[in-house]
Amino acid sequence: MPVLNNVQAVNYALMQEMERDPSVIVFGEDAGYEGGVFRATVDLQEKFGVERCFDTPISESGIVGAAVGMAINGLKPVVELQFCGFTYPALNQIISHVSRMRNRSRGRFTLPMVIRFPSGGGIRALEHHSESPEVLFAHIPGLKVVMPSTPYDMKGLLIAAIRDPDPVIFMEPKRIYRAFKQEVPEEDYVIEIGKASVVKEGEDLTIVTWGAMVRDTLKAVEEANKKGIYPEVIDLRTISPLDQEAIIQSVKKTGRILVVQEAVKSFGVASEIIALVNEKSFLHLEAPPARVAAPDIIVPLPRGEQYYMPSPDMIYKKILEVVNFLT
Amino acid sequence: MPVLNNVQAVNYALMQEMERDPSVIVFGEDAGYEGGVFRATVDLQEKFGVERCFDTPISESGIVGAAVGMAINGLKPVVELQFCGFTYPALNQIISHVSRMRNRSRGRFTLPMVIRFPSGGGIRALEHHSESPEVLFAHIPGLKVVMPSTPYDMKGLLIAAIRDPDPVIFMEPKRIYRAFKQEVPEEDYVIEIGKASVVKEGEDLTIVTWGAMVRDTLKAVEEANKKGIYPEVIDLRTISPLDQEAIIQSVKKTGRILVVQEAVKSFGVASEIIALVNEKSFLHLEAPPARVAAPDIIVPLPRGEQYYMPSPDMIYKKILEVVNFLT
Amino acid sequence: MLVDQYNPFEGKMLQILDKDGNVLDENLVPQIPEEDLVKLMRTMLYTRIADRKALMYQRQGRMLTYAPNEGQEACQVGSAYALEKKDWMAPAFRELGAWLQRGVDLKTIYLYWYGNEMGSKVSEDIRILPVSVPISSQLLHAVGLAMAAKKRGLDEVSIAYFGDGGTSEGDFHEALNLAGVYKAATVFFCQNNQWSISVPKHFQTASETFAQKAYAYGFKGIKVDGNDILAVYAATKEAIERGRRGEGPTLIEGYTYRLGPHTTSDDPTRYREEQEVDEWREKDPIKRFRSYLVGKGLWNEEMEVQFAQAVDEEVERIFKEVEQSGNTLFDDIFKYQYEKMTPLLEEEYEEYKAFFEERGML
Amino acid sequence: MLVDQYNPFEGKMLQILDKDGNVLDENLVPQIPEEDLVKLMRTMLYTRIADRKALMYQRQGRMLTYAPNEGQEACQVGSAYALEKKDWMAPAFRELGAWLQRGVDLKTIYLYWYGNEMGSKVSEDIRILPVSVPISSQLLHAVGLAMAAKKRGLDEVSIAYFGDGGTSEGDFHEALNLAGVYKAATVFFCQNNQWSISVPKHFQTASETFAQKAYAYGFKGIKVDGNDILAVYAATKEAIERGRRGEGPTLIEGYTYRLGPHTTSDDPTRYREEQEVDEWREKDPIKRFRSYLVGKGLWNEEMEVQFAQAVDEEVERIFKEVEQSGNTLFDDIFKYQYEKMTPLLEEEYEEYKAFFEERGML
Amino acid sequence: EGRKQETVVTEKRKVLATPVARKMAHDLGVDLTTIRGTGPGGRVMKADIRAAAERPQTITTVDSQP
Ligand SMILES: Cc1ncc(C[n+]2csc(CCOP(=O)(O)OP(=O)(O)O)c2C)c(N)n1
Ligand SMILES: Cc1ncc(C[n+]2csc(CCOP(=O)(O)OP(=O)(O)O)c2C)c(N)n1
Ligand SMILES: [Mg+2]
Ligand SMILES: [Mg+2]
Ligand SMILES: [Mg+2]
Repeated sequence: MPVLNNVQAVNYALMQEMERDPSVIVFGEDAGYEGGVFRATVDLQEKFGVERCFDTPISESGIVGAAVGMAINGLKPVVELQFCGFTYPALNQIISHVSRMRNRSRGRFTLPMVIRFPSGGGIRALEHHSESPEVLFAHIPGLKVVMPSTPYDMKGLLIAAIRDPDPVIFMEPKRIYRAFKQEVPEEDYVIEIGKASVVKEGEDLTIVTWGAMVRDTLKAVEEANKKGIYPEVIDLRTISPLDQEAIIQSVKKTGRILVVQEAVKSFGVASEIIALVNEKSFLHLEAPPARVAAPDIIVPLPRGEQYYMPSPDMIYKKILEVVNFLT
Repeated sequence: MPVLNNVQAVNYALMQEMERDPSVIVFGEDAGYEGGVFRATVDLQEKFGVERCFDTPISESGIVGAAVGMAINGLKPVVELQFCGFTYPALNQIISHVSRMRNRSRGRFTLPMVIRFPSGGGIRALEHHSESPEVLFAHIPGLKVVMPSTPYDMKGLLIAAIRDPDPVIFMEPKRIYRAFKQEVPEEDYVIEIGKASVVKEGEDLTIVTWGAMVRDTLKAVEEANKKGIYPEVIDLRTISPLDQEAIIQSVKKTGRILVVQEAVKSFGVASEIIALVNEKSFLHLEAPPARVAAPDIIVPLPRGEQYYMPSPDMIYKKILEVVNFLT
Repeated sequence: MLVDQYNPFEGKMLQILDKDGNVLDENLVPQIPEEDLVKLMRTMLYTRIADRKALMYQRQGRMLTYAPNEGQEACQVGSAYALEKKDWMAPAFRELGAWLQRGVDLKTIYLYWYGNEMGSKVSEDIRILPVSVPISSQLLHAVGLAMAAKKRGLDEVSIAYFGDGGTSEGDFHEALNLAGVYKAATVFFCQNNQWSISVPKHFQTASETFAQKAYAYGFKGIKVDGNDILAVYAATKEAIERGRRGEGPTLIEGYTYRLGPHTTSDDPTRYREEQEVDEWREKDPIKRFRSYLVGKGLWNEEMEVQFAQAVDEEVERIFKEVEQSGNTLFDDIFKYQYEKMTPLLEEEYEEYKAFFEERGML
Repeated sequence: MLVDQYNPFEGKMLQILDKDGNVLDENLVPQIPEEDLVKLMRTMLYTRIADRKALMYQRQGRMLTYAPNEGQEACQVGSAYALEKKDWMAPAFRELGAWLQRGVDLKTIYLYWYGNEMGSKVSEDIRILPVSVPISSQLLHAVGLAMAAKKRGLDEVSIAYFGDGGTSEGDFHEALNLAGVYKAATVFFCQNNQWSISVPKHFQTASETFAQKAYAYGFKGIKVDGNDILAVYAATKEAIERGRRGEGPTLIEGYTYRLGPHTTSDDPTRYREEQEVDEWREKDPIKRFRSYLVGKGLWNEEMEVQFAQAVDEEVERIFKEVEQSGNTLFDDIFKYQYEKMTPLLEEEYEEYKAFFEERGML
Repeated sequence: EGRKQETVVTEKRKVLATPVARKMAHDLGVDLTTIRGTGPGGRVMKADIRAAAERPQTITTVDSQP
């Protein structure tokens, strides 16, 4: 079995799906000849030719808008937007068309397309390269929003996203693109979109998190374990639709919940999870549902980023707070 | 005292501020000669000349981006985007620049500008004319988001927004532009941004809402009153920053909260309010915090809108549910 | 080629019929079978009648917002006539004539303006995208349609419609730029009807013409008299053929006029002179084509009266059907969000359904 | 006017010095005091040294991502020299030369690339906007700056910098279109350095030149040899004067080359031939200007050695200061979100402060 | 005349308790407003409720004033 890191898993999934399905095409800024600034699309052009993997002008709205037309006319575009912060010029196409074409046309025109981009901070990058905009997409009906955190999930979810008959926003936590490797099966497999994974079982509280924060959470959990505290950790994997069942079932067991997100705190994904828990498992709550998130400020440049990114230490502190809350 | 409806109050505020402060300028699509498709900017061009109130090309990113430059160079632009659904092409300028210029330049360049637009549904309009995108703005650090619901508040908050040294997203619930009139003082006055208003005192539960839903909520509350139930109703007026104090204080008194929003349910403003209440007044909660919102679907065209818009009847039903919980 | 002969930078505009329907240059008259000439006339008339009636129904409070297209029939019918069945159309929202020429039934179109979602569901065998309200966003879809065709080895061409105001949006630029780079077989049809709601065209751009904007993208543009259906057809036909031959995109500026209000919510007397409207009435595309056909002995008053009366009745009948169609089905507003409802959506669906059922609203 | 003489549609490019520094046409040589000629040389050299050192520091792991501008010194220094103090500059992110010519101290610039927020705080008396990373978004700010000046009765001009790739964005279009409509005194300076990261310029647009794109907006564009500082200056100067006289915007395409990598994260050998780089090295803007000055007796090797040595030391010293500047202050990341922290932010500030204080991190 | 019957008038008093505790009180038929919480800040703890449930109801709401 190949041992791959996250970005290699993306590449692997693309490679296999392009092989399997000639209607899959890949494009974006520097995504063709160069293989992407993170090398996620490397070798695809060489292997499948310039018609199926190609470079585009710097034109995010154009990339997404053209993909809409292509998806209608028989292709399955998997487009790369270069960074999370450069998805914004494409938001009009995404919100006004990508999410709506099926509904608008009463099912006649559907958009089997994927919009991929590296997301999140922690790579000491320039401004706009460290954004966590997942909630902006999650709020939009008609979209699905996915963010895997391991090479295994990356491959299985990307294949699922490409095969999904509906558009999928596929966010890749760039901080862990190369952070670790994992065995990834050669055969093609699919991880169901909308299913979270319990990455660690526990009794004392439920921690829900996703993307790069999964690893930081697990570090904090290790510390907690040393103190005899056993959190259950849920890696969302899909942000929209939320896996309600997984979350609620766990909270019913533990009575306590902490949501860890890299995005700024207010009006984020964590809030929705807490609202949901309130609606579905209120009477099981033994402590106030809590959040660890970035403060409500613009992501600082690298020399200030350490004050911004939620850290294992911060998560650990919050775990204690939630667990020690008396009822 | 003039008796004005909401859109007249907008016009009145603009008129007075332009009179008072020559650096205030107003522009947008059809906002000049014609006075805006809703007549919010009517008579301004005639009164203050074409340099201070003018039409623009159909170019939302351009409108907002140019306003950024103007604000840096000594003006106070108040721009109109024609409809909520046409704010999306401007999101890149709003998220990447409007919200950040002060921080990026460490306070050297500031943006005293206002982005106004009619928001929400219920006017039997075409697609994209009925959006409630407030959470997309509220999640962005560096922005303030305001949505008044009465002519009095409209004037006071718009004046406050124009005088605010920072950018304000000013959302006007178009459904109630002409729904009712109110006495509006002639003198100029300011309503503090970030302050909610308790529009109805009560003991039995707290209802938080904003924009056009305030009126529908009050209708439901009237019904509830007939049954001896007395909700406290908070009109947020400002969505970001949230008036935590007003909300928490009320929940501590009532022990119950219902949030009513016109936007789709998931990942919306209501979720944040519920998360906040959990963090700040958890032990006071006697019932699960609840939401009335639109379902997670694309706003239907007019002949389906009745199934989408939260109605007084739905709010009333939810009031009973919350009040009767475990008692 | 016309696109070379009529360089917009030289102030040229392609015109074949003058405003009285006289042929200006016989060499330019495109080859159209007589039968089709009559059909084009009928479609223009049908468009005009259905348009006026829609406006009337709206004034009677029976139709919702409607965007009239009186005056732009030649632009729409003439250009759409140049398409083959396999070609794609990406309209904006004022394209009644193009929809009808493309074969969409009026009931569907009326349903849309009646506020019923089924109005966006065009029958499977007609290649037309739904109405696109966000200005110029549909241009990119047209480019994508053509790019996909090329990649799949199909010789399908796409056409996108938009207005003079539409040229100001970033998406206009990105679409034309991409089409240029990838040599997409897309015809960009700009209906320059002189106004964007209340804003006159010279406030949209300082460019002398809209057609010349093509040259910023490495391809050609041509300005045509948009009230002359023969000119419109000739230019579009050439553009489509070039696209089909792999010669890339073309920008066509149809110089025309919106005789009615922007939409039924608009009062044009607030921003433009009656005199301007009168001048353009003189250049009416139907009047002009009628004279031409009458001159050729293909049309006469009797035919017109008879046809108009029949259409009148048909349109009335269709509209009554539309009125009886009632509301969008409750199920339908949930059903098309995704191929399969998400569990959350399913829950909401059940909750809302119960709510409305309880109240006898379903 | 140059802008008329050098019509980009006719394939013309303004060049005053050939690649060996010989004057091609004495009539074109702009009036620049000798003292200033030497200053320009010094600024270009200073730019080159500071640029190379930044790259070196980065390779040593002492600097973060850096976007080199070797090869583009003439475009930047020459155009910025044409500005007056009251004029505004809206840079992208590769404008080291322009920043220095404008009078920004190297320490500030280095701080930015060092990842310290204070690098965006330019001293109050220099009219330059912070680095703008989202491609072409800053063009609109430049237009707004000029529009505001006009409305306030000031004769300030603005200049915006962007790359060949920058012309593909919707914001490029909207900016040029607005500038045309409002006759904003904005100079759009496109540094066509042939590449957008790994994508060659002919994948950005099918347009023959970037300069000709101006004609889509009703104003003029000119292509200049971007490695010829005299040509760059002459064209920019004219554009600024025209802007100041109320004659509106100009688009300038500086035809140049990025000799280094896109940024320090980029490996250009993956996508371009060494030979291409070598050819462009021959056209080095500094080499060329040096020959010109040497020919005029204004510059010699000794001066250069001496100057370079002094700059070398100065830059080293400055960078050490930067290295000692440490992290962004904790307070500062909260302080500038709004004029006054919101109550919520205040709370978060206190919470985080306590957290980091507890851990000795403040 | 003489000693009044021992009664306590309960006003609608706000109680601090977690949802779990509230549920427990509900299930055990304990009126939370009658319990003095022993948790932080007067929070009514599950233990308090359990204790209250185990001891006989000494506190009742008043039906009529003497
Ligand atoms: C992105 C966007 N902005 C604004 C609008 C509102 N709007 C609808 S039609 C219109 C004018 C369009 O003018 P033009 O493109 O000339 O087309 P016409 O209406 O004349 O056919 C405007 C501004 C919109 N639909 N989409
Ligand atoms: C909106 C946006 N999309 C993508 C990027 C990523 N990006 C940074 S530089 C660059 C290439 C820019 O090329 P060009 O405009 O020619 O300028 P150059 O780098 O050559 O100076 C890209 C794609 C970005 N910064 N902003
Ligand atoms: Mg128009
Ligand atoms: Mg755009
Ligand atoms: Mg470049």
